[in-house]
Amino acid sequence: MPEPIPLQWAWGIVLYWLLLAGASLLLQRRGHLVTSLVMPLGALGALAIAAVGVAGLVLPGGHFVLPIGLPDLPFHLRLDALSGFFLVLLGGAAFGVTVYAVGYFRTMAAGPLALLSLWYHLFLAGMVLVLLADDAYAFMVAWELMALSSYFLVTTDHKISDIRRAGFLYLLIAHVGAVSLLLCFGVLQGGHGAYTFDYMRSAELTPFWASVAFLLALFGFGAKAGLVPMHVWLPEAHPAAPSPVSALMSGVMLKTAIYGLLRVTFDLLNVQIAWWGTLALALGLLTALYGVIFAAVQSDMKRLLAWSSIENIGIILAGFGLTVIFFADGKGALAALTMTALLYHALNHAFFKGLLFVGTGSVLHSTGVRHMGALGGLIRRMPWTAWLTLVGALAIAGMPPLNGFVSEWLLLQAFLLTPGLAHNYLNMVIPVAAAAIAMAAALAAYVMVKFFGVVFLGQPRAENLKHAHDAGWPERLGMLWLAAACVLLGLFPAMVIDALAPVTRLLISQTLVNDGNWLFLAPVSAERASYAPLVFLLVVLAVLLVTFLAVRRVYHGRIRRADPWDCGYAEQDARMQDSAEGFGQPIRQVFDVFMRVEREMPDPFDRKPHYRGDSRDKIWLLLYQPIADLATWLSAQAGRLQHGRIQWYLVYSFATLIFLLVFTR
Amino acid sequence: MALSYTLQVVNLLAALLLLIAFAMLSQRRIAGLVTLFAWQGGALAASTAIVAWSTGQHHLYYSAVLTVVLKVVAMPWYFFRLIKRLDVDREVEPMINIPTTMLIGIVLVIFAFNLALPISQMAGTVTRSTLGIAMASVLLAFLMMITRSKAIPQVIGFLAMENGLFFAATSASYGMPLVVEMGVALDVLVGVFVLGIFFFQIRETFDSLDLKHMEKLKER
Amino acid sequence: MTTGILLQVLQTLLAILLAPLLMGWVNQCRAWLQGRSAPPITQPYRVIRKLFHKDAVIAHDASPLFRFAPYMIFACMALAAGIVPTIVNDLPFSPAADVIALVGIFALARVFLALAAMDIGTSFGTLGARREMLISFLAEPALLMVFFTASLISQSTELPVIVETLAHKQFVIYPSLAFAAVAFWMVSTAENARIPVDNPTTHLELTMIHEAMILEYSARHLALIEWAVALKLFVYSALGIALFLPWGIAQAGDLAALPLAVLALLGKLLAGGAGLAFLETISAKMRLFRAPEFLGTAFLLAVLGMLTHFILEV
Amino acid sequence: MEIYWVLGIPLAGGLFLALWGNRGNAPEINALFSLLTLLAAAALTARIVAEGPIMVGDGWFFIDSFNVFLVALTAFVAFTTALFSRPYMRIEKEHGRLNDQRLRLYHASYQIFIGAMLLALTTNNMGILWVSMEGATLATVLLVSLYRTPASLEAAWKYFILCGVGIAQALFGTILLYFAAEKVLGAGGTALLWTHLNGVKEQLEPTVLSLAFVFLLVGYGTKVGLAPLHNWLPDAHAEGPTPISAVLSGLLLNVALYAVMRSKVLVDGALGTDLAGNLMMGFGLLSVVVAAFLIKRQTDVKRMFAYSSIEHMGLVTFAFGMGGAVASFAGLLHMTMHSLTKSAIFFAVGHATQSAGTQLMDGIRGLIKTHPTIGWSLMLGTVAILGVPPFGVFASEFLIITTAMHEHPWATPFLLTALGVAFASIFGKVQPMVFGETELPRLPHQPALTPVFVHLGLVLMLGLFIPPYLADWYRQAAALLGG
Repeated sequence: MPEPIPLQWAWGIVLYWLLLAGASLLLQRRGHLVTSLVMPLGALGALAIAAVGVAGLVLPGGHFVLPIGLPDLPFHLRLDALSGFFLVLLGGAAFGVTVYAVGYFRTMAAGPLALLSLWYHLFLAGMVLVLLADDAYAFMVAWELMALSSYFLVTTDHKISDIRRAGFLYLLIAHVGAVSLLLCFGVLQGGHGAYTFDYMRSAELTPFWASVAFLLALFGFGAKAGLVPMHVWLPEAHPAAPSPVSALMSGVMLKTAIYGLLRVTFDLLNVQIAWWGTLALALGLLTALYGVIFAAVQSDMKRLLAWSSIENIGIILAGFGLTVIFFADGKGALAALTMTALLYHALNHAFFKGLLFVGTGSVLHSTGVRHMGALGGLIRRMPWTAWLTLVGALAIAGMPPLNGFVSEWLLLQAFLLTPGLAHNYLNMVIPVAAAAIAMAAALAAYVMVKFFGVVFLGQPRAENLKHAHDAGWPERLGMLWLAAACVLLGLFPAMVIDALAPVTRLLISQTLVNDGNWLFLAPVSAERASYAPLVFLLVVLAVLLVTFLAVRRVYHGRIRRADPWDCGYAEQDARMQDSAEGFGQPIRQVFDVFMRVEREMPDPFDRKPHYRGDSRDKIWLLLYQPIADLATWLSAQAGRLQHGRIQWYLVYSFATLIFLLVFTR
Repeated sequence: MALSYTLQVVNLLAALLLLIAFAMLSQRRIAGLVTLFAWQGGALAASTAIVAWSTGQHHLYYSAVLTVVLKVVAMPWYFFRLIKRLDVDREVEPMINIPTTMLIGIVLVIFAFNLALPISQMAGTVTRSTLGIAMASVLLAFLMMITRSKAIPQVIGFLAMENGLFFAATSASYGMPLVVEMGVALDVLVGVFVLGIFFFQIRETFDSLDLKHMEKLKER
Repeated sequence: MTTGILLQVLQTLLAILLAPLLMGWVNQCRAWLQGRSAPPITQPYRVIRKLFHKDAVIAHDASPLFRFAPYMIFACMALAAGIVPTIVNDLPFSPAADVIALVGIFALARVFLALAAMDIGTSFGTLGARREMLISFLAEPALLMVFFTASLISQSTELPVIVETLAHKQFVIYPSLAFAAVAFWMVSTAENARIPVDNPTTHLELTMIHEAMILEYSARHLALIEWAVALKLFVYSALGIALFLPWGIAQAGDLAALPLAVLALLGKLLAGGAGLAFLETISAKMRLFRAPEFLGTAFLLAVLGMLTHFILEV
Repeated sequence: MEIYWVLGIPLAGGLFLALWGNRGNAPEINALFSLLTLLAAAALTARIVAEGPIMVGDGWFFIDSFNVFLVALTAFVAFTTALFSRPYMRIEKEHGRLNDQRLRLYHASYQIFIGAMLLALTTNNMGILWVSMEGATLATVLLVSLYRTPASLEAAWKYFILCGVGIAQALFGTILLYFAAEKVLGAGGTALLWTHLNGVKEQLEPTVLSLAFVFLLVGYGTKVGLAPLHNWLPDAHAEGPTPISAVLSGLLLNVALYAVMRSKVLVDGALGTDLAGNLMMGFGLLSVVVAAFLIKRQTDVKRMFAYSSIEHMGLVTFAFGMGGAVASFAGLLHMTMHSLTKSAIFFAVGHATQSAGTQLMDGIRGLIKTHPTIGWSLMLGTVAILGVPPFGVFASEFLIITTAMHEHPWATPFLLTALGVAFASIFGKVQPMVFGETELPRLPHQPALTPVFVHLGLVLMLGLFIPPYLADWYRQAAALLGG
């Protein structure tokens, strides 16, 4: 077999990153070298990985075996279209983020910086290995390496107890998920104890065991992806991490879970059952709505973004559910459409969420504030950050002609094409699902207006914002890269979809036919639906230009600056703007049932009144608290065994002896 | 026919062993316990010797001698000294009251006999029927360890269990290989000395040998 | 093709020019119904012209976003007007954006308006923005569902195709469209800041939504926004027409039908305007937190429409 | 012959150190003897790897790949522990917790203990096996009570009595074994030789052996620390000096389990049913679950890791109980990994407790700040023992859990729960010890963390790459265990 070149490159880059990790460990004393040398090199690696991914999409995938791993189970690596696609996603997002990180971490102390760079590169390497692994052991090792390194990244600032708690919660849920993945692989290998994916592909599972495997996978990967109700760690952990890391975790790491789900469901399992899809769809929609509702009531900007990540994962998962439904129902074309949509959305989310997180990073860096109540008006102090973030915000809010709109458009198209499914109840479910998706999208717009408006617009809510400084050049470059990706992905959907074709062909042996051309995107037929963002954009620009010139002509263009009018109210000041809580208040009012609101009411005689309304989700109380209590109770019961009296211990062993003697006769 | 006489003697001794075991269960005074223990050792040694004589298993003589030296002479003497030195010889109420203990004991004996029945059938030794008794005395010693709340009685129970084991070895298969018997004896000896050191340590730390003081380590 | 482009431009311009007239007509009708003496139907034109001649007054620290927004909003509305078939049915531009994109365009305009409102950082601006987004997050999906019902019937999300199916295929009664129509009316009142959701004529802090957002605007910016508002009303009416009474819209290619189409359009607009005015007059403005319920109802009706389609018409 | 060296050196060392007393260089001598033992063990291992199983001293000693790997492991951990105990015991003495004659006792019995374990591993005679197990117990009893605190005395007492009683059951089991054997092999010494028994195991009387196995399992299981016979273990680990805790949970438990396995092989042969396997699976599962829930309520760090030892021993027992090539392989691997990791953890914990002056976890905070090396080794050790890759513990857990999933799916929920609870408890308690703010003082001596890093390095390596000869070695051993 000829050695697959791209795969070797990928492995080479992994080693290269490991090397960088080791190097940064040696640079404990020289912080500036880490930022000025190691991280840029790491960024190049990311770019190279993206290139490898492209190669994996176009070239025939290859695989080879490394001499490490278990004796009977060396590491198998494999590069196919699916992993190729996710490599592109990883590389593309990671490049921008790492470039950004070069500037972001410049001011960090040398020792922690070295450790951070160590874990950072291990994290990247781990994620790449997850995508390349072709046997259960390699996959699990990479998976946990990813989790562990990201845990250490999250707890970079471990002096703060909340961050420690967040990290703990994160690693715990990640580990439980990992164990269930382990069980899933145990099922998948179906008897003949071989753990390479090749064997699993060939293993014949009964529907029952297949379902068990799927459920275990859904649980395991869902725990990593932040699927409701396993999402509790996400809004804690993502904000806790340094912003570039949050960007990677939200943008890329969550997608590895999607990758795993696709890999297991469509590649390793050789039977797909419709109700899996229904389940996934339901969970996805729940997650989407839940996430966006809570995003709307957050007042910590990174937490808000974390919740919005949950929402996007929900949308992706809904797409996944539809794919399974259609595929199990033999509607290949539709399955291709939805799968394209979900992959597209995953790609988009990697970029705009990365962009938004690093944007908040810059704000955090120059103001030191995460709470939106103490921000505002930054568009004047830090225009670069503001405008680039605006691109991200519009994109994630699903505004044409940016990329967020395309994927949602595709998904909605899928809903419209559904009639005539085998199961009648599905035909009933689909419209409701469509409605839910639409509502989530609309709420996302709400969230983003709140986010951008409160942080960047209006009056500065605190004094220290007066001397906030804009991001430095590496940051700007990083953000530019991500923003450019958002725009381009939005403008050339037809090309992206062609690039996605190999993935869908690999998984469901069907590709999405584009009835249009490179300019027009027409998923099924031009008659049904079509969308041409480029034309769209050009026309908008044209109209803008015309209007502008026209106005210029008819209008003399004198402008007078004055105080804001505000219905003639004189003592207008920054404290009178909506705070983050205020902006979220209508949503809180509407969706009160889901939330547990902690309020701090101001005292009427307070000169500088302060109001705080913190909305937490009830799932913690409803689901996790009981579990914890149960565990405590059980351990209390177990504690009774150990009550210190030796006679009782003797009684135990005596009883055991007698019992066994009776039992064995 | 001589063999049957010896056999009867052996069985008699076995019965004596069991009797002593019960006596130990009901004995309240520590000194009394030690005496009983010595008697048990004696019975054990005697039966071993007789079996050795009757079956010509000469290595059994050694173990008989060993038993006499260790369990009839050395240890009782040692224990008496301990009791004097630590002066702990007074009535001790066991955790469970005596009659109940007795009842449990009876049940155990029946259980042990049932357990030993199938095995002793296939035993090739003349003394097979005593295997049940051996097992019973082991279990009774165990029961005694459970019911006693003082250090020394517990240890005596432990040694009584050792006696039961020896008896089992003798009755089931004319004893273990000599090396093993030696080793076991050595262990028992060392164990007792270690215990001796222990008693003093415990005594000087808790100024009593009552196990009630030693229930601090627990889950709270 | 050239004729197509010509018609496209023509129709768009027509929409842009006619829009204030519709607004004027509605105001007139309302005045009549309320027994007031009506302003002339051309009043909106005058207002816009007046505004264009004033000096712009802008708050000190207004960001570029603030000044850019009005153009953006106007452009979006113009674009929307370009998509919706009013008199002719073949629009070379419409394949570039289907109904879903249309919703996207409205959303884009709305987001820019809200952001601009928050830019100055006045209490009213943020208040208006918040309320606007609250209204929209229910109105937008409802609108989408309305479109979905139509596109499920016509198996397409292309407006021309929908109109084609509804107007020129054989006549069928679609119960689902009844639900959709009601929902559409509710949504459009909300989206166009009309009674009962909002009152375009008041500046009362407690109730205003749309007006609160544009308080800081003046002169040309305000003019553009007002025009955009009128345009929006026009587009919505055109949409309603296209979806629920599309008869008369000229089929692709036959120019002969054009004059008739224009007449039909005018007739429908007059009727529609009057109807809107009537409904506004008989209904009262509702409390702000009734609005979500109102729109929630609209949303549910739209979904019901889809369901009925699946139950009765598949 | 290496074997005599392997057994002779520690015993000689014990005697020598007993006489030599605690001169200034006693710790070094202790380490030196351990090193010699290690060398001898290495030589023995090399020979076995070269020549395969050998029988020495007309059948009194039998070394095959199963026990030689345990011999190597034991000698290795014994050596590293001796290295660790050098500075540790010095610091203890400076803190005035120990005096010279106690240190003499410590060093002497340390060697004796190692010797006893090696004897237990290498002997071919089930009786001698019993004797040396008891010997190992006796050697450590006084070490557990080395500090003479009430708690340590209590712990030692429980250790002695419970293990003594347990081991007595084992003796009864051995007697029954002999009883069954001498009908086949005839009376005399050879009837207890494992090789001979193994040769004729099919002919051994089933009823007797099943009975014998019960006694043996209860007996040796007490020393393995299987629930519900485990009660002595946490006390002994928590109260004894840390090096002893390290070797107790790192080595003694292995040796006890080794004894159980030797008997299991015979019983399986005789019965032909998987009674023994089922019993072991039951005990293993029970231990895993009970230990996991007990871990949750610990406040004392050494006690917590003691319970974690119970949990892992339960896991190994479960694996061996499942039987089969993969599971046995995994069990052996897990034994190794657990010994290395757990002893490493105890080293780190030892220094942590010394610097904090308490074993209570609330008193130990922010190690990373004052002692980065201790902090990181504790953190990494914990992560490793919790079965997070790429550390080797995960390799074995991977095999065990996946095998369990398709052979005994009913067991997996318990495993899942237990692992989850254990993870939550241990990690949740260790994290604040390592991270966060602190005001702990620095240690007077430089802590000896080389052993820790050597161990963790090995564990890491074995997680990613198991050398072929080692793998073969495990495979042969697994085959011996009826894989």
